[in-house]
Amino acid sequence: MTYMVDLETFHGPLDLLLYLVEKNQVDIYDIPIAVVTEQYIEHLQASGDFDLDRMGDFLIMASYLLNLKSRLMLPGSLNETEEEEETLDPRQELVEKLLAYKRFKEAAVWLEDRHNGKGERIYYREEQQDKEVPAEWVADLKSLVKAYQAVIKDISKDEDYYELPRGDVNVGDKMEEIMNRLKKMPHTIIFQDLFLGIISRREALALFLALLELIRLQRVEALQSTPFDKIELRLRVAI
Amino acid sequence: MLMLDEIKACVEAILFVRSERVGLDELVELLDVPLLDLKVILDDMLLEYNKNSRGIQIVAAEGGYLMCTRPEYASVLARVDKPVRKRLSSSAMETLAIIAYRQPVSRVEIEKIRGVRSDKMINTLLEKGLIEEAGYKDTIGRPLIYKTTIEFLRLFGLTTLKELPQLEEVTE
Amino acid sequence: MLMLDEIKACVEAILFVRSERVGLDELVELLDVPLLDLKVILDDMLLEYNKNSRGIQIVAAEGGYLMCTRPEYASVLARVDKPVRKRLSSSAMETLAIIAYRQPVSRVEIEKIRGVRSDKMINTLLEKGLIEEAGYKDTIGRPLIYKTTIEFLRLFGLTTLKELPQLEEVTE
Repeated sequence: MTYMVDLETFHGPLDLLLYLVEKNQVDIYDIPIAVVTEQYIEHLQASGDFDLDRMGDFLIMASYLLNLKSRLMLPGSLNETEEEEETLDPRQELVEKLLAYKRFKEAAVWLEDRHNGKGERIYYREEQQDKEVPAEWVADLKSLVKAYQAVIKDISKDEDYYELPRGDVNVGDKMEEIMNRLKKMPHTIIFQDLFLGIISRREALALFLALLELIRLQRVEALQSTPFDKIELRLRVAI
Repeated sequence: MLMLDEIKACVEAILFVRSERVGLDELVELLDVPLLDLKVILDDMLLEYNKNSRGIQIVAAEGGYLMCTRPEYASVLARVDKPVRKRLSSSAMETLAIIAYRQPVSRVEIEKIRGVRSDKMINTLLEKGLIEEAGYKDTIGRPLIYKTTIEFLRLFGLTTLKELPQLEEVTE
Repeated sequence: MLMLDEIKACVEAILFVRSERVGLDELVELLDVPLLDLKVILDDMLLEYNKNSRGIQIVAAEGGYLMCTRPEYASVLARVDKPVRKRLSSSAMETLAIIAYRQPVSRVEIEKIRGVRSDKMINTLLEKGLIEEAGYKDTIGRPLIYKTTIEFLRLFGLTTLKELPQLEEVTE
Protein backbone atom coordinates (compact mmCIF):
# COMPACT_ATOMS: atom_id res chain seq x y z
CA MET A 1 0.00 0.00 0.00
CA THR A 2 1.40 3.31 -1.03
CA TYR A 3 -0.94 5.51 0.95
CA MET A 4 -1.95 5.86 4.55
CA VAL A 5 -5.63 5.75 5.33
CA ASP A 6 -7.37 6.89 8.43
CA LEU A 7 -10.97 5.83 8.05
CA GLU A 8 -12.11 7.70 11.13
CA THR A 9 -11.96 10.99 9.36
CA PHE A 10 -14.46 10.17 6.69
CA HIS A 11 -17.90 8.76 6.29
CA GLY A 12 -19.97 8.19 3.29
CA PRO A 13 -19.27 7.42 -0.28
CA LEU A 14 -18.55 10.85 -1.72
CA ASP A 15 -16.15 11.44 1.07
CA LEU A 16 -14.25 8.29 0.45
CA LEU A 17 -14.15 8.96 -3.22
CA LEU A 18 -12.91 12.48 -2.68
CA TYR A 19 -10.21 11.14 -0.46
CA LEU A 20 -9.14 8.54 -2.95
CA VAL A 21 -9.30 10.98 -5.80
CA GLU A 22 -7.17 13.49 -3.96
CA LYS A 23 -4.70 10.89 -2.78
CA ASN A 24 -4.43 9.30 -6.16
CA GLN A 25 -4.08 12.63 -7.91
CA VAL A 26 -6.53 11.39 -10.43
CA ASP A 27 -8.12 13.99 -12.62
CA ILE A 28 -11.56 14.33 -11.16
CA TYR A 29 -12.91 14.35 -14.71
CA ASP A 30 -11.59 10.92 -15.38
CA ILE A 31 -12.19 8.60 -12.50
CA PRO A 32 -11.21 5.00 -13.12
CA ILE A 33 -13.84 3.03 -11.28
CA ALA A 34 -11.88 -0.17 -11.37
CA VAL A 35 -8.90 1.43 -9.64
CA VAL A 36 -11.06 3.13 -7.07
CA THR A 37 -12.84 -0.12 -6.33
CA GLU A 38 -9.61 -2.06 -6.14
CA GLN A 39 -8.17 0.43 -3.74
CA TYR A 40 -11.26 0.34 -1.65
CA ILE A 41 -11.14 -3.43 -1.39
CA GLU A 42 -7.45 -3.19 -0.58
CA HIS A 43 -8.26 -0.68 2.05
CA LEU A 44 -10.97 -2.88 3.49
CA GLN A 45 -8.63 -5.81 3.77
CA ALA A 46 -5.88 -3.74 5.31
CA SER A 47 -8.01 -1.98 7.87
CA GLY A 48 -10.41 -4.82 8.61
CA ASP A 49 -13.16 -2.25 8.84
CA PHE A 50 -16.21 -4.10 7.63
CA ASP A 51 -18.81 -1.58 8.58
CA LEU A 52 -21.86 -2.63 6.58
CA ASP A 53 -23.24 0.89 6.33
CA ARG A 54 -20.05 2.25 4.90
CA MET A 55 -19.66 -0.65 2.52
CA GLY A 56 -23.21 -0.02 1.36
CA ASP A 57 -22.39 3.63 0.91
CA PHE A 58 -19.46 2.70 -1.23
CA LEU A 59 -21.62 0.45 -3.38
CA ILE A 60 -23.99 3.33 -4.00
CA MET A 61 -21.12 5.51 -5.07
CA ALA A 62 -19.59 2.84 -7.24
CA SER A 63 -22.86 2.20 -9.01
CA TYR A 64 -23.30 5.91 -9.48
CA LEU A 65 -19.90 6.03 -11.10
CA LEU A 66 -20.68 3.03 -13.26
CA ASN A 67 -23.89 4.65 -14.38
CA LEU A 68 -21.97 7.79 -15.16
CA LYS A 69 -19.40 5.93 -17.19
CA SER A 70 -21.99 4.03 -19.17
CA ARG A 71 -23.80 7.26 -19.92
CA LEU A 72 -20.56 8.77 -21.13
CA MET A 73 -20.00 5.82 -23.40
CA LEU A 74 -23.43 6.21 -24.95
CA PRO A 75 -23.63 9.93 -25.59
CA GLY A 76 -26.73 9.52 -27.75
CA SER A 77 -28.79 8.34 -24.81
CA LEU A 78 -27.93 11.30 -22.64
CA ASN A 79 -30.81 13.48 -23.68
CA GLU A 80 -33.37 10.81 -23.07
CA THR A 81 -32.20 9.74 -19.66
CA GLU A 82 -31.68 13.21 -18.31
CA GLU A 83 -34.79 14.37 -16.53
CA GLU A 84 -33.32 17.69 -15.50
CA GLU A 85 -34.45 20.79 -17.32
CA GLU A 86 -31.01 21.10 -18.79
CA THR A 87 -28.71 18.39 -19.96
CA LEU A 88 -25.60 18.50 -17.82
CA ASP A 89 -22.42 16.78 -18.72
CA PRO A 90 -22.53 13.93 -16.21
CA ARG A 91 -18.91 14.55 -15.30
CA GLN A 92 -19.70 18.16 -14.61
CA GLU A 93 -22.63 17.01 -12.53
CA LEU A 94 -20.39 14.76 -10.45
CA VAL A 95 -17.76 17.42 -9.98
CA GLU A 96 -20.34 19.92 -8.84
CA LYS A 97 -21.81 17.39 -6.51
CA LEU A 98 -18.43 16.60 -5.04
CA LEU A 99 -17.47 20.23 -4.65
CA ALA A 100 -20.78 21.16 -3.04
CA TYR A 101 -20.41 18.24 -0.70
CA LYS A 102 -16.85 19.20 0.14
CA ARG A 103 -17.90 22.73 1.08
CA PHE A 104 -20.58 21.47 3.41
CA LYS A 105 -18.11 19.06 4.89
CA GLU A 106 -15.83 21.97 5.68
CA ALA A 107 -18.75 23.80 7.24
CA ALA A 108 -19.46 20.69 9.32
CA VAL A 109 -15.88 20.69 10.57
CA TRP A 110 -16.26 24.35 11.48
CA LEU A 111 -19.43 23.55 13.41
CA GLU A 112 -17.75 20.63 15.11
CA ASP A 113 -14.92 22.88 16.28
CA ARG A 114 -17.39 25.35 17.70
CA HIS A 115 -19.15 22.50 19.36
CA ASN A 116 -15.91 21.41 20.97
CA GLY A 117 -15.26 24.92 22.24
CA LYS A 118 -12.54 25.77 19.74
CA GLY A 119 -12.35 29.32 18.52
CA GLU A 120 -14.20 32.33 19.82
CA ARG A 121 -17.81 31.76 20.58
CA ILE A 122 -20.41 33.04 22.90
CA TYR A 123 -22.01 31.05 25.66
CA TYR A 124 -25.53 31.22 26.88
CA ARG A 125 -26.76 30.79 30.36
CA GLU A 126 -27.81 27.28 31.15
CA GLU A 127 -31.49 26.89 31.01
CA GLN A 128 -33.31 25.88 34.10
CA GLN A 129 -35.03 22.77 32.93
CA ASP A 130 -37.66 22.60 35.63
CA LYS A 131 -39.03 26.06 35.04
CA GLU A 132 -41.26 26.01 32.03
CA VAL A 133 -43.09 29.12 30.99
CA PRO A 134 -46.75 28.28 30.71
CA ALA A 135 -48.21 28.98 27.33
CA GLU A 136 -51.59 30.36 26.49
CA TRP A 137 -52.63 29.33 23.04
CA VAL A 138 -54.00 31.75 20.57
CA ALA A 139 -55.41 30.81 17.23
CA ASP A 140 -57.93 31.98 14.71
CA LEU A 141 -60.38 30.16 12.54
CA LYS A 142 -59.01 31.59 9.32
CA SER A 143 -55.63 29.98 9.78
CA LEU A 144 -57.30 26.68 10.61
CA VAL A 145 -59.31 26.76 7.39
CA LYS A 146 -56.28 27.83 5.40
CA ALA A 147 -54.21 25.00 6.84
CA TYR A 148 -56.86 22.49 5.89
CA GLN A 149 -57.35 23.82 2.39
CA ALA A 150 -53.63 23.78 1.77
CA VAL A 151 -53.20 20.24 2.91
CA ILE A 152 -56.28 18.85 1.21
CA LYS A 153 -55.46 20.39 -2.14
CA ASP A 154 -53.32 17.55 -3.41
CA ILE A 155 -55.30 14.57 -2.18
CA SER A 156 -58.98 13.85 -1.64
CA LYS A 157 -59.54 11.83 -4.80
CA ASP A 158 -60.01 8.49 -3.18
CA GLU A 159 -60.17 8.45 0.51
CA ASP A 160 -60.91 4.80 0.78
CA TYR A 161 -57.91 3.38 -0.96
CA TYR A 162 -55.85 3.37 2.19
CA GLU A 163 -58.68 2.22 4.35
CA LEU A 164 -58.93 -1.51 4.56
CA PRO A 165 -62.57 -2.31 5.14
CA ARG A 166 -63.30 -5.26 7.33
CA GLY A 167 -64.08 -8.32 5.28
CA ASP A 168 -61.78 -7.62 2.40
CA VAL A 169 -62.86 -7.88 -1.21
CA ASN A 170 -62.12 -11.31 -2.53
CA VAL A 171 -60.89 -11.82 -6.08
CA GLY A 172 -62.42 -15.32 -6.15
CA ASP A 173 -65.84 -13.91 -5.32
CA LYS A 174 -65.47 -11.37 -8.07
CA MET A 175 -64.55 -14.07 -10.59
CA GLU A 176 -67.74 -15.88 -9.71
CA GLU A 177 -69.68 -12.64 -9.97
CA ILE A 178 -68.37 -11.97 -13.48
CA MET A 179 -69.12 -15.53 -14.59
CA ASN A 180 -72.68 -15.29 -13.25
CA ARG A 181 -73.25 -12.00 -15.03
CA LEU A 182 -71.95 -13.43 -18.33
CA LYS A 183 -74.14 -16.50 -18.03
CA LYS A 184 -77.22 -14.29 -18.00
CA MET A 185 -78.65 -12.68 -21.11
CA PRO A 186 -77.35 -11.04 -23.24
CA HIS A 187 -74.15 -12.97 -22.42
CA THR A 188 -71.91 -9.97 -23.02
CA ILE A 189 -70.80 -7.06 -20.89
CA ILE A 190 -69.12 -3.90 -22.06
CA PHE A 191 -65.87 -3.63 -20.13
CA GLN A 192 -66.59 -0.16 -18.78
CA ASP A 193 -70.06 -1.21 -17.59
CA LEU A 194 -68.48 -3.87 -15.42
CA PHE A 195 -67.35 -1.16 -13.03
CA LEU A 196 -70.65 0.71 -12.82
CA GLY A 197 -71.73 1.35 -9.29
CA ILE A 198 -68.36 0.51 -7.83
CA ILE A 199 -67.09 3.21 -5.54
CA SER A 200 -64.24 1.58 -3.74
CA ARG A 201 -60.90 1.49 -5.45
CA ARG A 202 -60.12 -1.81 -3.79
CA GLU A 203 -63.25 -3.39 -5.14
CA ALA A 204 -62.53 -2.09 -8.62
CA LEU A 205 -59.06 -3.51 -8.37
CA ALA A 206 -60.37 -6.91 -7.23
CA LEU A 207 -62.85 -6.92 -10.10
CA PHE A 208 -60.16 -6.10 -12.60
CA LEU A 209 -57.83 -8.78 -11.23
CA ALA A 210 -60.72 -11.26 -11.39
CA LEU A 211 -61.29 -10.40 -15.02
CA LEU A 212 -57.62 -10.80 -15.91
CA GLU A 213 -57.58 -14.15 -14.17
CA LEU A 214 -60.65 -15.32 -16.07
CA ILE A 215 -59.06 -14.28 -19.36
CA ARG A 216 -55.85 -16.05 -18.41
CA LEU A 217 -57.83 -19.19 -17.60
CA GLN A 218 -59.47 -18.81 -21.00
CA ARG A 219 -62.94 -18.79 -19.51
CA VAL A 220 -63.67 -15.26 -20.68
CA GLU A 221 -62.56 -13.42 -23.78
CA ALA A 222 -62.31 -9.72 -24.47
CA LEU A 223 -63.02 -8.44 -27.94
CA GLN A 224 -62.45 -5.08 -29.53
CA SER A 225 -63.42 -4.60 -33.16
CA THR A 226 -61.35 -1.45 -33.77
CA PRO A 227 -58.77 0.37 -31.65
CA PHE A 228 -60.29 2.65 -29.00
CA ASP A 229 -63.64 1.02 -29.54
CA LYS A 230 -65.50 -0.40 -26.58
CA ILE A 231 -64.30 -3.71 -25.22
CA GLU A 232 -66.79 -6.52 -25.11
CA LEU A 233 -66.53 -9.36 -22.67
CA ARG A 234 -68.11 -12.73 -23.16
CA LEU A 235 -67.76 -16.33 -22.13
CA ARG A 236 -65.27 -18.27 -24.11
CA VAL A 237 -66.96 -21.12 -25.92
CA ALA A 238 -65.52 -24.44 -24.84
CA ILE A 239 -63.90 -26.19 -27.73
CA MET B 1 -1.51 35.68 33.79
CA LEU B 2 -4.67 37.62 33.25
CA MET B 3 -5.14 41.35 33.81
CA LEU B 4 -7.45 42.47 36.60
CA ASP B 5 -10.21 43.54 34.19
CA GLU B 6 -9.92 40.27 32.34
CA ILE B 7 -10.23 38.30 35.55
CA LYS B 8 -13.37 40.22 36.45
CA ALA B 9 -14.79 39.68 32.99
CA CYS B 10 -14.03 35.98 33.17
CA VAL B 11 -15.66 35.63 36.58
CA GLU B 12 -18.72 37.46 35.29
CA ALA B 13 -18.93 35.20 32.24
CA ILE B 14 -18.47 32.04 34.30
CA LEU B 15 -21.11 33.00 36.87
CA PHE B 16 -23.49 33.95 34.08
CA VAL B 17 -23.08 30.71 32.18
CA ARG B 18 -23.31 28.47 35.20
CA SER B 19 -26.30 30.21 36.82
CA GLU B 20 -25.65 28.33 40.05
CA ARG B 21 -23.20 28.69 42.90
CA VAL B 22 -19.62 28.36 41.73
CA GLY B 23 -17.06 27.56 44.44
CA LEU B 24 -14.18 29.96 45.03
CA ASP B 25 -11.79 27.01 44.72
CA GLU B 26 -13.28 26.18 41.34
CA LEU B 27 -12.73 29.74 40.17
CA VAL B 28 -9.14 29.56 41.38
CA GLU B 29 -8.60 26.49 39.30
CA LEU B 30 -10.34 27.83 36.21
CA LEU B 31 -8.58 31.19 36.22
CA ASP B 32 -5.23 30.18 37.69
CA VAL B 33 -5.27 33.13 40.10
CA PRO B 34 -4.19 32.75 43.75
CA LEU B 35 -7.12 32.28 46.10
CA LEU B 36 -6.46 35.32 48.24
CA ASP B 37 -6.13 37.62 45.23
CA LEU B 38 -9.30 36.25 43.75
CA LYS B 39 -11.15 36.76 47.01
CA VAL B 40 -10.17 40.45 47.01
CA ILE B 41 -11.21 40.80 43.39
CA LEU B 42 -14.58 39.22 44.05
CA ASP B 43 -15.27 41.40 47.08
CA ASP B 44 -14.56 44.32 44.82
CA MET B 45 -16.93 43.01 42.14
CA LEU B 46 -19.73 42.53 44.68
CA LEU B 47 -19.37 46.14 45.73
CA GLU B 48 -19.38 47.40 42.17
CA TYR B 49 -22.47 45.39 41.34
CA ASN B 50 -24.26 46.68 44.42
CA LYS B 51 -23.21 50.29 44.01
CA ASN B 52 -25.09 50.60 40.75
CA SER B 53 -28.74 49.79 40.87
CA ARG B 54 -28.56 46.92 38.48
CA GLY B 55 -30.98 44.18 37.65
CA ILE B 56 -28.59 41.39 38.43
CA GLN B 57 -26.22 40.94 41.33
CA ILE B 58 -23.45 38.67 42.55
CA VAL B 59 -24.01 37.08 45.92
CA ALA B 60 -21.48 35.31 48.13
CA ALA B 61 -22.91 32.03 49.35
CA GLU B 62 -21.39 29.03 51.09
CA GLY B 63 -17.82 29.53 50.02
CA GLY B 64 -18.80 30.41 46.48
CA TYR B 65 -20.53 32.98 44.35
CA LEU B 66 -23.77 33.12 42.48
CA MET B 67 -25.26 35.48 39.93
CA CYS B 68 -28.95 36.20 40.32
CA THR B 69 -31.54 38.93 39.91
CA ARG B 70 -32.08 41.58 42.56
CA PRO B 71 -35.20 41.06 44.67
CA GLU B 72 -36.42 44.59 43.86
CA TYR B 73 -37.42 43.46 40.41
CA ALA B 74 -39.33 40.38 41.48
CA SER B 75 -42.67 41.93 40.49
CA VAL B 76 -41.59 42.47 36.90
CA LEU B 77 -40.05 39.04 36.72
CA ALA B 78 -43.25 37.49 38.01
CA ARG B 79 -44.89 38.88 34.90
CA VAL B 80 -42.21 37.28 32.75
CA ASP B 81 -43.45 33.93 33.95
CA LYS B 82 -47.03 34.72 33.00
CA PRO B 83 -48.44 32.58 30.25
CA VAL B 84 -46.99 33.63 26.97
CA ARG B 85 -49.37 33.89 24.07
CA LYS B 86 -48.18 31.25 21.71
CA ARG B 87 -49.35 30.44 18.24
CA LEU B 88 -49.72 26.89 17.10
CA SER B 89 -46.98 25.82 14.72
CA SER B 90 -48.06 25.37 11.13
CA SER B 91 -47.67 21.59 11.45
CA ALA B 92 -49.86 21.56 14.54
CA MET B 93 -52.46 23.76 12.86
CA GLU B 94 -52.52 21.49 9.85
CA THR B 95 -52.98 18.35 11.92
CA LEU B 96 -55.66 20.03 13.96
CA ALA B 97 -57.47 21.18 10.82
CA ILE B 98 -57.52 17.65 9.44
CA ILE B 99 -58.92 16.30 12.69
CA ALA B 100 -61.49 19.08 12.89
CA TYR B 101 -62.83 18.48 9.40
CA ARG B 102 -62.44 14.72 9.17
CA GLN B 103 -63.28 13.66 12.69
CA PRO B 104 -63.32 11.05 13.97
CA VAL B 105 -60.09 10.23 12.21
CA SER B 106 -57.22 7.81 12.78
CA ARG B 107 -53.52 8.57 12.87
CA VAL B 108 -52.98 6.67 9.63
CA GLU B 109 -55.59 8.75 7.84
CA ILE B 110 -53.99 11.95 9.10
CA GLU B 111 -50.59 10.78 7.94
CA LYS B 112 -51.93 9.85 4.52
CA ILE B 113 -53.21 13.37 4.10
CA ARG B 114 -50.16 15.15 5.51
CA GLY B 115 -47.71 12.77 3.91
CA VAL B 116 -45.53 12.68 7.03
CA ARG B 117 -45.48 10.91 10.35
CA SER B 118 -47.76 12.72 12.72
CA ASP B 119 -47.63 10.84 16.01
CA LYS B 120 -45.73 13.62 17.76
CA MET B 121 -48.11 16.27 16.49
CA ILE B 122 -51.07 14.22 17.69
CA ASN B 123 -49.45 13.86 21.10
CA THR B 124 -48.84 17.58 21.25
CA LEU B 125 -52.48 18.30 20.46
CA LEU B 126 -53.61 15.71 23.00
CA GLU B 127 -51.40 17.36 25.63
CA LYS B 128 -52.77 20.76 24.82
CA GLY B 129 -56.24 19.34 25.27
CA LEU B 130 -57.36 20.35 21.78
CA ILE B 131 -58.14 16.79 20.69
CA GLU B 132 -59.09 13.60 22.47
CA GLU B 133 -59.47 9.92 21.75
CA ALA B 134 -62.84 8.93 20.36
CA GLY B 135 -62.72 5.15 20.49
CA TYR B 136 -61.67 2.78 17.76
CA LYS B 137 -62.42 2.68 14.08
CA ASP B 138 -64.27 -0.35 12.80
CA THR B 139 -61.68 -1.33 10.21
CA ILE B 140 -58.84 -3.80 10.19
CA GLY B 141 -56.45 -3.17 13.05
CA ARG B 142 -59.12 -1.16 14.84
CA PRO B 143 -57.04 2.01 15.00
CA LEU B 144 -57.57 4.69 17.64
CA ILE B 145 -59.52 7.64 16.33
CA TYR B 146 -59.43 11.25 17.42
CA LYS B 147 -61.86 14.13 17.65
CA THR B 148 -61.68 17.73 18.73
CA THR B 149 -62.55 18.84 22.27
CA ILE B 150 -64.63 21.60 23.79
CA GLU B 151 -61.34 23.35 24.44
CA PHE B 152 -60.83 23.35 20.67
CA LEU B 153 -64.17 25.10 20.18
CA ARG B 154 -63.28 27.64 22.86
CA LEU B 155 -59.90 28.37 21.27
CA PHE B 156 -61.44 29.09 17.89
CA GLY B 157 -64.46 30.89 19.29
CA LEU B 158 -66.99 28.33 18.12
CA THR B 159 -70.04 27.04 19.93
CA THR B 160 -70.46 23.93 17.82
CA LEU B 161 -68.58 22.09 15.12
CA LYS B 162 -71.31 23.02 12.67
CA GLU B 163 -69.92 26.51 12.75
CA LEU B 164 -66.75 25.38 11.03
CA PRO B 165 -66.77 27.04 7.61
CA GLN B 166 -67.96 24.79 4.83
CA LEU B 167 -65.18 23.93 2.47
CA GLU B 168 -65.53 23.21 -1.17
CA GLU B 169 -64.17 19.74 -1.46
CA VAL B 170 -62.35 18.92 -4.63
CA THR B 171 -64.70 16.99 -6.83
CA GLU B 172 -63.45 14.91 -9.65
CA MET C 1 -44.08 54.64 35.29
CA LEU C 2 -40.57 53.42 35.95
CA MET C 3 -37.44 55.53 36.21
CA LEU C 4 -34.78 55.16 33.54
CA ASP C 5 -32.41 53.26 35.83
CA GLU C 6 -35.21 51.00 36.91
CA ILE C 7 -36.13 50.23 33.34
CA LYS C 8 -32.54 49.32 32.58
CA ALA C 9 -32.33 47.15 35.67
CA CYS C 10 -35.60 45.42 34.75
CA VAL C 11 -34.41 44.73 31.22
CA GLU C 12 -31.18 43.33 32.59
CA ALA C 13 -33.04 41.10 35.02
CA ILE C 14 -35.46 39.89 32.35
CA LEU C 15 -32.73 39.08 29.84
CA PHE C 16 -30.80 37.27 32.56
CA VAL C 17 -33.76 35.18 33.65
CA ARG C 18 -34.95 34.25 30.20
CA SER C 19 -31.52 33.27 28.84
CA GLU C 20 -32.81 33.41 25.29
CA ARG C 21 -33.80 36.07 22.83
CA VAL C 22 -36.60 38.26 24.19
CA GLY C 23 -38.58 40.20 21.62
CA LEU C 24 -38.68 43.99 21.84
CA ASP C 25 -42.47 43.81 21.67
CA GLU C 26 -42.47 41.47 24.64
CA LEU C 27 -40.31 43.88 26.62
CA VAL C 28 -42.71 46.69 25.73
CA GLU C 29 -45.60 44.66 27.09
CA LEU C 30 -43.76 43.61 30.25
CA LEU C 31 -42.43 47.05 31.15
CA ASP C 32 -45.23 49.19 29.79
CA VAL C 33 -42.76 51.56 28.15
CA PRO C 34 -43.38 52.92 24.63
CA LEU C 35 -41.52 50.96 21.97
CA LEU C 36 -39.49 53.88 20.65
CA ASP C 37 -38.35 54.90 24.12
CA LEU C 38 -37.41 51.35 24.96
CA LYS C 39 -35.44 51.04 21.75
CA VAL C 40 -33.38 54.11 22.68
CA ILE C 41 -32.82 52.77 26.19
CA LEU C 42 -31.67 49.42 24.85
CA ASP C 43 -29.30 50.99 22.35
CA ASP C 44 -27.86 52.88 25.29
CA MET C 45 -27.52 49.69 27.34
CA LEU C 46 -25.75 47.89 24.50
CA LEU C 47 -23.23 50.74 24.35
CA GLU C 48 -22.66 50.70 28.09
CA TYR C 49 -22.15 46.99 28.10
CA ASN C 50 -19.69 47.22 25.25
CA LYS C 51 -17.78 50.19 26.62
CA ASN C 52 -16.62 48.31 29.66
CA SER C 53 -14.69 45.16 28.99
CA ARG C 54 -17.21 42.92 30.61
CA GLY C 55 -17.70 39.18 30.56
CA ILE C 56 -21.29 39.36 29.41
CA GLN C 57 -22.94 41.39 26.72
CA ILE C 58 -26.34 42.23 25.35
CA VAL C 59 -26.81 41.49 21.66
CA ALA C 60 -29.57 42.67 19.35
CA ALA C 61 -30.77 39.75 17.25
CA GLU C 62 -33.79 39.32 15.03
CA GLY C 63 -36.07 41.93 16.55
CA GLY C 64 -35.09 41.13 20.10
CA TYR C 65 -32.29 41.10 22.59
CA LEU C 66 -30.37 38.44 24.35
CA MET C 67 -27.74 38.23 27.02
CA CYS C 68 -24.69 36.07 26.42
CA THR C 69 -20.97 35.99 27.10
CA ARG C 70 -18.40 37.91 25.10
CA PRO C 71 -16.51 35.71 22.66
CA GLU C 72 -13.16 36.93 24.05
CA TYR C 73 -13.61 34.71 27.06
CA ALA C 74 -14.46 31.57 25.14
CA SER C 75 -11.25 29.81 26.10
CA VAL C 76 -11.96 30.07 29.82
CA LEU C 77 -15.60 29.11 29.36
CA ALA C 78 -14.70 26.12 27.24
CA ARG C 79 -13.15 24.75 30.42
CA VAL C 80 -16.32 25.48 32.36
CA ASP C 81 -18.62 23.98 29.82
CA LYS C 82 -19.99 20.74 31.10
CA PRO C 83 -19.13 17.58 29.17
CA VAL C 84 -20.97 17.95 25.92
CA ARG C 85 -24.35 16.36 26.25
CA LYS C 86 -25.19 16.36 22.62
CA ARG C 87 -22.51 14.46 20.81
CA LEU C 88 -23.19 14.55 17.13
CA SER C 89 -21.74 12.12 14.63
CA SER C 90 -20.00 13.61 11.65
CA SER C 91 -22.88 12.49 9.43
CA ALA C 92 -25.27 14.36 11.68
CA MET C 93 -22.99 17.38 11.66
CA GLU C 94 -22.84 17.25 7.87
CA THR C 95 -26.62 17.09 7.58
CA LEU C 96 -26.93 19.93 10.06
CA ALA C 97 -24.45 22.03 8.09
CA ILE C 98 -26.46 21.55 4.92
CA ILE C 99 -29.68 22.55 6.68
CA ALA C 100 -27.98 25.55 8.31
CA TYR C 101 -26.71 26.92 5.01
CA ARG C 102 -29.55 25.95 2.71
CA GLN C 103 -32.52 26.48 4.97
CA PRO C 104 -35.34 26.04 4.47
CA VAL C 105 -34.46 22.80 2.73
CA SER C 106 -36.25 19.55 1.96
CA ARG C 107 -35.06 16.02 2.63
CA VAL C 108 -34.61 15.35 -1.05
CA GLU C 109 -32.35 18.37 -1.46
CA ILE C 110 -30.25 17.22 1.50
CA GLU C 111 -29.96 13.75 0.06
CA LYS C 112 -28.90 15.12 -3.29
CA ILE C 113 -25.98 16.85 -1.67
CA ARG C 114 -24.97 14.06 0.67
CA GLY C 115 -25.57 11.30 -1.85
CA VAL C 116 -27.13 9.04 0.77
CA ARG C 117 -30.49 8.61 2.44
CA SER C 118 -30.79 11.06 5.28
CA ASP C 119 -34.18 10.48 6.87
CA LYS C 120 -32.70 8.99 10.02
CA MET C 121 -30.24 11.83 10.38
CA ILE C 122 -33.06 14.32 10.00
CA ASN C 123 -35.08 12.54 12.67
CA THR C 124 -32.11 12.57 15.03
CA LEU C 125 -31.67 16.30 14.55
CA LEU C 126 -35.40 16.86 15.04
CA GLU C 127 -35.31 14.86 18.26
CA LYS C 128 -32.34 16.82 19.57
CA GLY C 129 -34.26 20.01 18.86
CA LEU C 130 -31.58 21.37 16.54
CA ILE C 131 -33.88 21.60 13.54
CA GLU C 132 -37.61 21.97 13.09
CA GLU C 133 -40.20 21.76 10.36
CA ALA C 134 -40.64 24.99 8.45
CA GLY C 135 -43.74 24.25 6.42
CA TYR C 136 -43.87 22.92 2.89
CA LYS C 137 -41.98 23.75 -0.23
CA ASP C 138 -44.11 25.06 -3.01
CA THR C 139 -43.05 22.50 -5.57
CA ILE C 140 -44.48 19.23 -6.82
CA GLY C 141 -45.30 16.93 -3.96
CA ARG C 142 -45.09 19.82 -1.50
CA PRO C 143 -42.21 18.31 0.48
CA LEU C 144 -41.65 19.22 4.12
CA ILE C 145 -38.83 21.67 4.62
CA TYR C 146 -36.55 22.11 7.61
CA LYS C 147 -34.74 24.96 9.33
CA THR C 148 -32.46 25.30 12.32
CA THR C 149 -33.73 26.26 15.79
CA ILE C 150 -32.61 28.70 18.48
CA GLU C 151 -31.21 25.64 20.25
CA PHE C 152 -28.92 25.21 17.25
CA LEU C 153 -27.55 28.71 17.78
CA ARG C 154 -27.07 28.04 21.47
CA LEU C 155 -25.22 24.82 20.90
CA PHE C 156 -22.76 26.40 18.51
CA GLY C 157 -22.38 29.68 20.37
CA LEU C 158 -23.92 31.86 17.69
CA THR C 159 -26.28 34.77 18.11
CA THR C 160 -27.62 34.76 14.58
CA LEU C 161 -27.34 32.66 11.43
CA LYS C 162 -25.42 35.50 9.84
CA GLU C 163 -22.45 34.48 11.95
CA LEU C 164 -22.03 31.27 9.98
CA PRO C 165 -18.87 31.57 7.91
CA GLN C 166 -19.29 32.14 4.21
CA LEU C 167 -18.96 28.99 2.17
CA GLU C 168 -16.33 29.09 -0.49
CA GLU C 169 -18.20 29.52 -3.70
CA VAL C 170 -17.50 27.03 -6.43
CA THR C 171 -15.37 28.59 -9.09
CA GLU C 172 -15.00 26.88 -12.38
